[in-house]
This record gives sequence, C-alpha cells and structure tokens, in this order.
Amino acid sequence: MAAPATDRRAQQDAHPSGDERFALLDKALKRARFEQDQLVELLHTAQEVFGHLSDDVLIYLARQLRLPPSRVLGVASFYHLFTFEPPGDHICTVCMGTACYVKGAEDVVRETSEAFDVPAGETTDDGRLTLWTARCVGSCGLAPVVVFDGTVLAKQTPQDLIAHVRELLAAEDAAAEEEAG
Amino acid sequence: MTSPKHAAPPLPRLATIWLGGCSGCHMSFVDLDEWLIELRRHAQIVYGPLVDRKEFPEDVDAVLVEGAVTNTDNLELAHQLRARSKVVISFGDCAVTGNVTALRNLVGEPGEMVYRVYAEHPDRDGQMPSEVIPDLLPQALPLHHVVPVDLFLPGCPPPAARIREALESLLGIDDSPHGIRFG
Amino acid sequence: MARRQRPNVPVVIDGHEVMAYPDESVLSAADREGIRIPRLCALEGTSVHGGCRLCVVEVAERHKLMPACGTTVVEDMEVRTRSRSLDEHRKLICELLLAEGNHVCAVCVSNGACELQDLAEELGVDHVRPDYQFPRRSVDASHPKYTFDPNRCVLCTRCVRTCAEVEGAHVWDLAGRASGSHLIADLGQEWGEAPSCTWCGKCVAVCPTGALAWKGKAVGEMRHDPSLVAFLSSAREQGEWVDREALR
Amino acid sequence: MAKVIDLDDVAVNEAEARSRYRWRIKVCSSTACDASGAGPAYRAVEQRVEEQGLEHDVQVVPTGCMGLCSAGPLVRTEPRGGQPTLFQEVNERVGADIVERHVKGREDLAEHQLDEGLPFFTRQERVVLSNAGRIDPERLEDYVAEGGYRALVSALRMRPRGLIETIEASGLRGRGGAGYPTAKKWGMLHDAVADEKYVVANGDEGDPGAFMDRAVMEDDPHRVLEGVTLAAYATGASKAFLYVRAEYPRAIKRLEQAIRTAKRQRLLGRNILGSDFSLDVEIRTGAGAFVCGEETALLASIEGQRGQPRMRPPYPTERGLYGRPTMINNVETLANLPDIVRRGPEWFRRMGTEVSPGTKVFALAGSLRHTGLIEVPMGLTLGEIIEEIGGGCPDGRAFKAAQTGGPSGGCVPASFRDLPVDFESLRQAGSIMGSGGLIAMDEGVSMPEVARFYMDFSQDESCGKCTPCRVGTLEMHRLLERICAGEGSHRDLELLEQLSRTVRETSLCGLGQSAPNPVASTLEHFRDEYLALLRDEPVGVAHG
Repeated sequence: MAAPATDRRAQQDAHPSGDERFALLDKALKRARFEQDQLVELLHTAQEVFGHLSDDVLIYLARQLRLPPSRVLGVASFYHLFTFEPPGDHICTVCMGTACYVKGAEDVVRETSEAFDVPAGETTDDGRLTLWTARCVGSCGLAPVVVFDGTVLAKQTPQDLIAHVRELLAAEDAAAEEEAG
Repeated sequence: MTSPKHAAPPLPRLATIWLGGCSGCHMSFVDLDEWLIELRRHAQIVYGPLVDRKEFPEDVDAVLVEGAVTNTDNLELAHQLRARSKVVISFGDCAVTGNVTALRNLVGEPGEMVYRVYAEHPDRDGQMPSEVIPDLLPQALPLHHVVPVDLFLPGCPPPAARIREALESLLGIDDSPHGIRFG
Repeated sequence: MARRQRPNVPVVIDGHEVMAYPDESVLSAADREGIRIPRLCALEGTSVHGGCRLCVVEVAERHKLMPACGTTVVEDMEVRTRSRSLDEHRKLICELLLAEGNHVCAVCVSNGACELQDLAEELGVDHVRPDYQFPRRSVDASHPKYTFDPNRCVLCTRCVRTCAEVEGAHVWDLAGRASGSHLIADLGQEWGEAPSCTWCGKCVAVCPTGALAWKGKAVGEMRHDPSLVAFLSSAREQGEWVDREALR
Repeated sequence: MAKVIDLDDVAVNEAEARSRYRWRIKVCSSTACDASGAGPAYRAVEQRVEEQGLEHDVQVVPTGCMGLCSAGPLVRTEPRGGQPTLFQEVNERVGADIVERHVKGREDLAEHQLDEGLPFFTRQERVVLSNAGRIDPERLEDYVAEGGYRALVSALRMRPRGLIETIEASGLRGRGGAGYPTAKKWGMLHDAVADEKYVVANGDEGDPGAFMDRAVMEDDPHRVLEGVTLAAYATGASKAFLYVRAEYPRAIKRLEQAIRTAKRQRLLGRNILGSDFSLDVEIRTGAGAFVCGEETALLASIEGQRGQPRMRPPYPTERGLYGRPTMINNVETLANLPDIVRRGPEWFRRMGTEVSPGTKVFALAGSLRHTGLIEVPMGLTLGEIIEEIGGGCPDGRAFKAAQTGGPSGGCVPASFRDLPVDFESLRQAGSIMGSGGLIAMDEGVSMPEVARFYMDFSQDESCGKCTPCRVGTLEMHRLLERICAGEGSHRDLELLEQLSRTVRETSLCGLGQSAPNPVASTLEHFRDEYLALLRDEPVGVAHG
C-alpha cells in the first residue's frame, strides 16, 4: 500500500542541505497538509525559523506546495511583514499610526535614523540595528510607541529612544571587551 | 501683400524657441517649406533660432517652445517667455513630456549623470566638464510643469502638416481640428 | 468566440438595443455591436483582471461605476459608455499610466503600434498633468529571443494571465505592491535564467506596449498580436479551430 | 466523546471559588499596560500576597484592558461585598503598597486612586467590552460565570431563521465601517445553496489609531468564538476562519487557546453542546497589509494569494472563499451577538439611536487628557466624547477637529460638537464611522498635513491592482507634499480635486474609493488652510 501522497512528497523532496531548520518547516508543511492556500501561514513559519525569507527557502516552499516560484515570491513580497534580508541584532520598530504621528513619531524616526546613520526600513552597516516603521501597533494610548526587540516602549521622545539604544549597544560593547580582555 | 498705404492692423507676433531638445522640431518647422512664405503673410516671426535677435522680445502673441526645461538657462527663459507671450505652445514631445531629454532623470542626480556621460562612458578623454555646461536642474521637466502652457503639440517631431494645422487654427486661417499623438 | 447559443439577453448600451449572450460581459456585448469602450487590461481568452479601470461605464440603478470587462449583462440593463465625467476619468487614468512609467514613444519598439499610445490619442491626452514619476528600472535583455523593458510596463497582467492560463507555465507574476508593484519571472531572476519559461512568446504577443518585445526590433518595428490568445483558448475550450485571419 | 459541559455547574463552582476570597485584585495585563510596566507590578502584587500569607484571602487576577490606557498600569481591588477601588500608574512599589497598606492596612492610598466617577467611566455603556478588564481572558470559567455561552445554548434551540429574525429585530449593523445590516448579510448566506459555506471573522484591524478588535480578541476571546458560532449556526456555515493581524500575537495566542478549550468542552467542533450542529474554526494570520481588511482581499489572503481585491459582484455571499458562499463579519459585530441573543433585541435597541442601535467601541487617542478604549451608546455627540469622556485637549489647547474612520474617513471640525456620532451623521459630515479610531487634534495641527499623512498611508497600502488607486494616490500624495511645503500652485489644488474624484469613482475596491476622503473632508472644512499655503505662479494672458 502506498503512503499518502503528501508523505511521499515530503520524503522525496526533503531539503538536501540537511539544515535542521528545514525539518521545522517540514513539520509545518505536514500540519498544513501541503495545501496551497496555507502559503501565507507557511511563510510566517519560515520567517520565524530562518529570520528572513531567502531564495532557497522560497524555492523550497514552491516545490513542496507545487506552486510556481513567481507566485510564491509574488505573495511574499506583497505583505509588509515578510523580509528578504537578514535583520540586524536588534530591531527597533517605530509606530507610525495616527495617534503616534500626531504626537511626534516622525521626529522619532528621523532623529533615530540620523543618530545611527540608518535609513528607515534598513539595517546599520555593522548589522547591529534595524530601524523599521509599523502601521499601528495598537497602543495608541501610549503614543508615541516604539517596539524594541519585542518590548513595547511607551511615550518615547527621540532622546529617550536614542539614549536607550546607545546604552544597550554600549553595554554590549563593554561585555564584548571584557570577554576579549 | 498688404498695401503700405492702408494702416493695416499689425501682424500677430510669432516666436519659436529651443530649450532642451535636439532641434528636430525646428527642423520639422522648416519642413513647412513654401508654406513658410504663406505664414509670413499672417504673422511676423520675431524671435527664434532662425531670427538674429539676442533677447526674447515683449508682446509676443504666440510662441512655439521646443525642448524640455533642463537647466537654469531654460528655466529663466521659460519664465521670461511666459511673462512676455499671450499663447505658449509646447512644441514637440520634449516640451510636452520631457521625452528623450528627460531620460537623464532615470540616471539619477545631475552630478551622477554628468559623471556617467563624461567620465564613466567617455567618448574621448574622460574629463569632467568644468565650465561649458550650465547648471542642470535636478530633473529635466516638461514645460507645463514649470509654467502654464496653453496648447500642446506632441510628436517627435510633430510632422510639418500638424504644425501647419495648429498654426492655421491659431492664426484663424483654418479652424478644422488638428490631431494629436505622442511619438 | 464561437458560441452555439443565440444571444437572448436584451440590454441597452448607449441607447442601442443589443442582444447579448447570457454570462457575456458588457464589454464583449458592446464590441459585437461596434460600440467602442476604451480598455487596456482586458484580453479575450484569459480571465478578467479589471485593474486598468479604463472601461468603467455607468449602469442604471448602480451607484458605482462598473468595469465593462467584469460586468455580466443582466436583462434590460441600461449602460452608458460615454459621458463627460467618464471621459474625464478615462483621460486622467491614461495620464496616470503615462506618468507612472517611462513611456518615451520616440525611442520605443512599439512606437506607432502601441495600445497605450493609441489610447492617449483616442482620449485626447495631449499632455500629462500629474508629475512624471521617472522610476529607475533596468531593462532585462537576458532572454535569447525576447526583451523585457519594465519602463514600458503598465501592469495590465495580460502576460501573467496568458502564461499561467493559456501556456500553463506561470513564469510571470506580480511582486511587491502599491507603486512598487512589478513583474517578475520565476523567483525574480533575469528572464533568461528563468527555468520555467518555454520560450513560447505568447506573453510577447499580448503585451499592449513595448514592454515585452522580440529581440532585434528597432524603434517602431514591433507588432503584437493579442488575438492569438483568443484564438488559442477558443480552440482549446470549444474544440474549434477557426481561421485566424477571419478573426481579425 | 467528551461530556457536554454544564454551564450552570461551571458558573456555580466559579462563584463558590470566588466567594472563598475576601479580596480580588485585578491587574490589567493588556498590551498597553504591559508597555507601561504592568508585568513587574503584577509580580510585585503576587509576591506581597505570598509574603504576607494572604493567598487564601486574596486572589490576584490578570485581566484585559480596563480602558484608560494613558493612566496605566491599572489595578482594581474588589473587596467581597464592598466598594471596588481603581489605582493608576501602578509600579512595583505602588503594587506592594496596594497589598500591604490598602488590602491589609485598610489605607485609602488616595494619591494613587483613579476616580471611577470620571465621565470617562460613567459615560460608557459596556457590552462588547463588558468583560474586558473584569475577567481573566485565559479562563473559560470566567467567561461562563459572566453568562458566557448561554446565548449559544438558547440559539441551538431555535431555528436558524429565528436567530436571524432576532438579530434583525435588534437592528445590529456591521461595526467594520459601512454599517451594513448584519441580519441582511446573514439572510443572504442562509439562502445561498452550496455543499459548504463559510463565516469569516474580520480581525484585520488596520486603521492606524484603532485597536478595538484587538481588545475584544485579547480580553474576551470566548465572546468572539461564541459570536462566530452563533453566526455560523444562523447561516448554515460549517467552517469559520478568524483572520487576525500578525501584529496582534497575543490575540492570536488567546484565540488559539480559547479554541482548544472550547473544543474540549464541546462548545466548538463536532456536535456542539450535543446538537447536530458542528463548526470547525481555524485562525489565519495577516501579514501586514491594510487592504486585507477589505472583504475580497481578505478572502484572497486566506486562500494564500496576494491580498488583492476582486470585483463585486459576485458578492462573497454568492461566491467567496474557494468559490463558495462566504460571509465576513467584523469582530466587534460578532462580539455583540451573545448579549443580543441572551438579553433580547429590545434590550439592545434601548441603547443608541433608532437607526444605529447599540454601542460602539472607540479607540480614543490624540490630543486628549484621557485616552484609551471606550464603549459608548451610538448617538452620543462628538462634544460629549471629546470634552467629557476624553477630558478635552491638555494644556489649555483648543480642540480643532476629530478624525474618524482612519485613512478612509475624514476630519470633523470642532464646530460639529453637537453631531451625534452614528453611521449616517458622520457620513453627512464628510467622514465615516469606520472601525472606531477617534483621534482628537488640537489647534497646533495643520490639516493639509493630516491629509498628507493619510495619503502617504493610502498610497503605500494600495494593493497596486488598479490604476487610479496605485498611481492616483501616489500623485495625490506628491501634490500634498508640494502644497504642505508651500510650493503648490492653484493648478496643483485643482488637479488634486480632479484626482480625488477619479480615484473615488473609478477605483476597484473600498480602499481606493475612500482614499481621497481625508483630502475631501479637510478641503471641505479647512479650505483656507490649503489656500494659505499656495503660492502664486507666473500666469500668461491666456490664463488671466
């Protein structure tokens, strides 16, 4: 008796690199029963597992779901939350919702961008800080809001945020020095 | 010819001008051939590459403007001709759309573009020009994005027949509508 | 398209009584009656896209404008294809398309045989009021037979639909969104490197502008043939192989 | 098969368990209070309770949003049989004081108290948010103790048609923005014939400045599930999708957990509460696309495609998800259902206005003294909301305009303070209800600048499918940038208005059709501000 089609497919096409992270993706693929309409959910999983969506991962998903590669990239690139470049060590997301905007979020973005020499939406050259903007994180009562490495920081002025980031980076530098020394 | 004895109303004052373009539209204008002589009976050409006059005159009734607005000289002239003319006509695709002249906008900032043309892909010795080029505007623009324009005569170049139709209609010689088309 | 049934749905288009087929679009019914509705993305033989919005028409008792390509006829439907405001909308939409890309007719392979250029003429666009965007896009000439110049792409998705629905290869798709929307081949690599392309050239045939073209064509030399797809799909779906010349 | 849950048993047990405690301390653990430090405050309270050996007397309950986010973290103490007290800005020290000095020492701690007599609290009428900030959202028992799932029990005894009639009698209208009568939509899905039908809960709240649905999903997830189940039963749907923004991880977690619990108790899944009715519920996550709040784009997204809208007709209730009849209801709409069914349509109609019955949740933000989440009866005036509930603008600044409806809405000027806030009145004033973002702007805000902000949003969030929205909003944004920089001309303003018309009338979906609203409404009410920014340009005779 032949194995169900989906299982056979997974075995046949398991990623050749042997990278264990693909096993996590495979698990999600199986849970999704390789259904093509689960593409967005699977892209979320892939990004969680790999940090970003590389061509390799996209091709893998396309093969496993039997979707044209252009469709997979077309879908992934449509949504803001998917990223194709590895982000920096720290991710700083400034909320640009209306409430935050009215309370000066634009200044927060501009001054932070200047202070760390990184345009919004990008990562510093040393790869330590990624500056993103978000549509609305839904904490409007605390505007302007910044999400730093997953933690919500309330009522941020540019000075607050820059000081916070500088402190953190300096602490890391000190720790690294100690380790080296 | 009007008789000098009768005080005939003065002929409309027509000008042509050449901004950032290749002069192809003026070539097409010259292609009007013998009709140019006919035109002379309906209008006097007071300014243009074909007229020996340094400054754009006052009280122009209509001006055909060839070329995009691409440098500070063009910009100044555009404002001047607008202020001194009743009817401004964007003459040809460069004036109407930016056309080939505006292809430089795709290269980037003027500095980047000049470098690319003179240093990166040089025809000869690869030197950056120092004095010859007037200050370039950040982008080459269609005329109507700089000053209000009254009529548009697209085409690259507009064929002589279409120029004639436009002028005939403008000067009240023949009011039949004229076609338009880019390219 | 060849049909076995007779048209039996009466509709009124611009005051003309027209008999339409059930499930027929307003656009198709108007076409058969010789009533010209401007359009760009509509392509017979592929699915309806409804994105260009040039074919919007007024339908009695509908408070919104409807795209003729995607609106199915209903008995006694009253349609107006021309009005002052429709003319204004179409003209501005055409200007928006011209402003969005880098449409330099003078140096285009499709100069003189371009649907966008024809539309501008038809709609009386003698200049473009909105700012030109002057996007920076590079030409893809990697394919041995064809070129793709995104500067001339109007995102009508005719090529996407044709490749996916008629050829079955689905090489093309749209990526990005908003003003960053763009056409990709496979995973965004150069077209010449896209393994799924069969070199069939149907996408080139249906392109309304000079975005997709045969290699080696000089300015004004490119001729497209969108009716190819109508012929193919009719042949496939209806099992009828009509003389293509007769279709013209 | 698992035993059918006895809701009365659960409620009685829960009441008994509660009565064993002399005090309940509720700590707001919503996203906003968390950001203000509710986590450490919660731990401090818990630790002190333990240290003082009060575990058997005092129950510490993590709850959802208590509403006044700007004063967070909030803590509420409820003595058995006594008056509750609300505390604001509770840090670790205050948290400890609440246990040691207030609960144990019976001190007032007046300096940390927040007066629940504020209009912010007293003017509210909470239906959708009745449990938010009151119950532990992670416990089914808490929801059941408040009357949860009783509506489902009684609905399952009715015919689906009867349930639709109940909703029709209540006059409930969609809370997602347009205010379409809910029962009418239900009727269409009910009448559609297909092998499978779907209900979709739209939790893709993308308006910048709106977080109503998030609060409901995070703070009272079972209410959403009960609402979805009622909608599915009434319409004959056998599968439901909850479409939630990926930006709301906590809402997703809570809903997932609630689904598991409900399934275990046979409140979801096969043969719900022992009846013939079965419903499978699945969560789908958005991925950062505002346009996916639009019905057809949302469906495309669930199908794993680019979130691009499709032409309507056919409407989703005819051809929706996977080509089958599908009904999309907003989360807040669904959250109204349990109470309507349980307490009757007449009860619901007593709130709000004749044509807009019930309440509406607003995310109150911007230049106000009190900001946060409120639920008020429809028809309250703009002035009552801004000046009484919101406490007016801080620092003596003058209130200038209220923005409602986000990028699809508009700005209502201060002179409209007597405008009743309901679907029709807002539309007449040039704005829309939208999903419930309400942002107050004071005299310091430039209106063309506000229009520019929203246009930037719309042009960036356009899906790119249709020309007018993709390019038109981009060009409108350019014009607004130029005008705001003082470099715009009268021609630019004219073109801006022409573009507004074309984008509104020819765009494919609601996003494009409504994208010009912020421009149109600010031009209508604040045209002078635009004119003051325009510069003269050289004009020829032909133009003079």
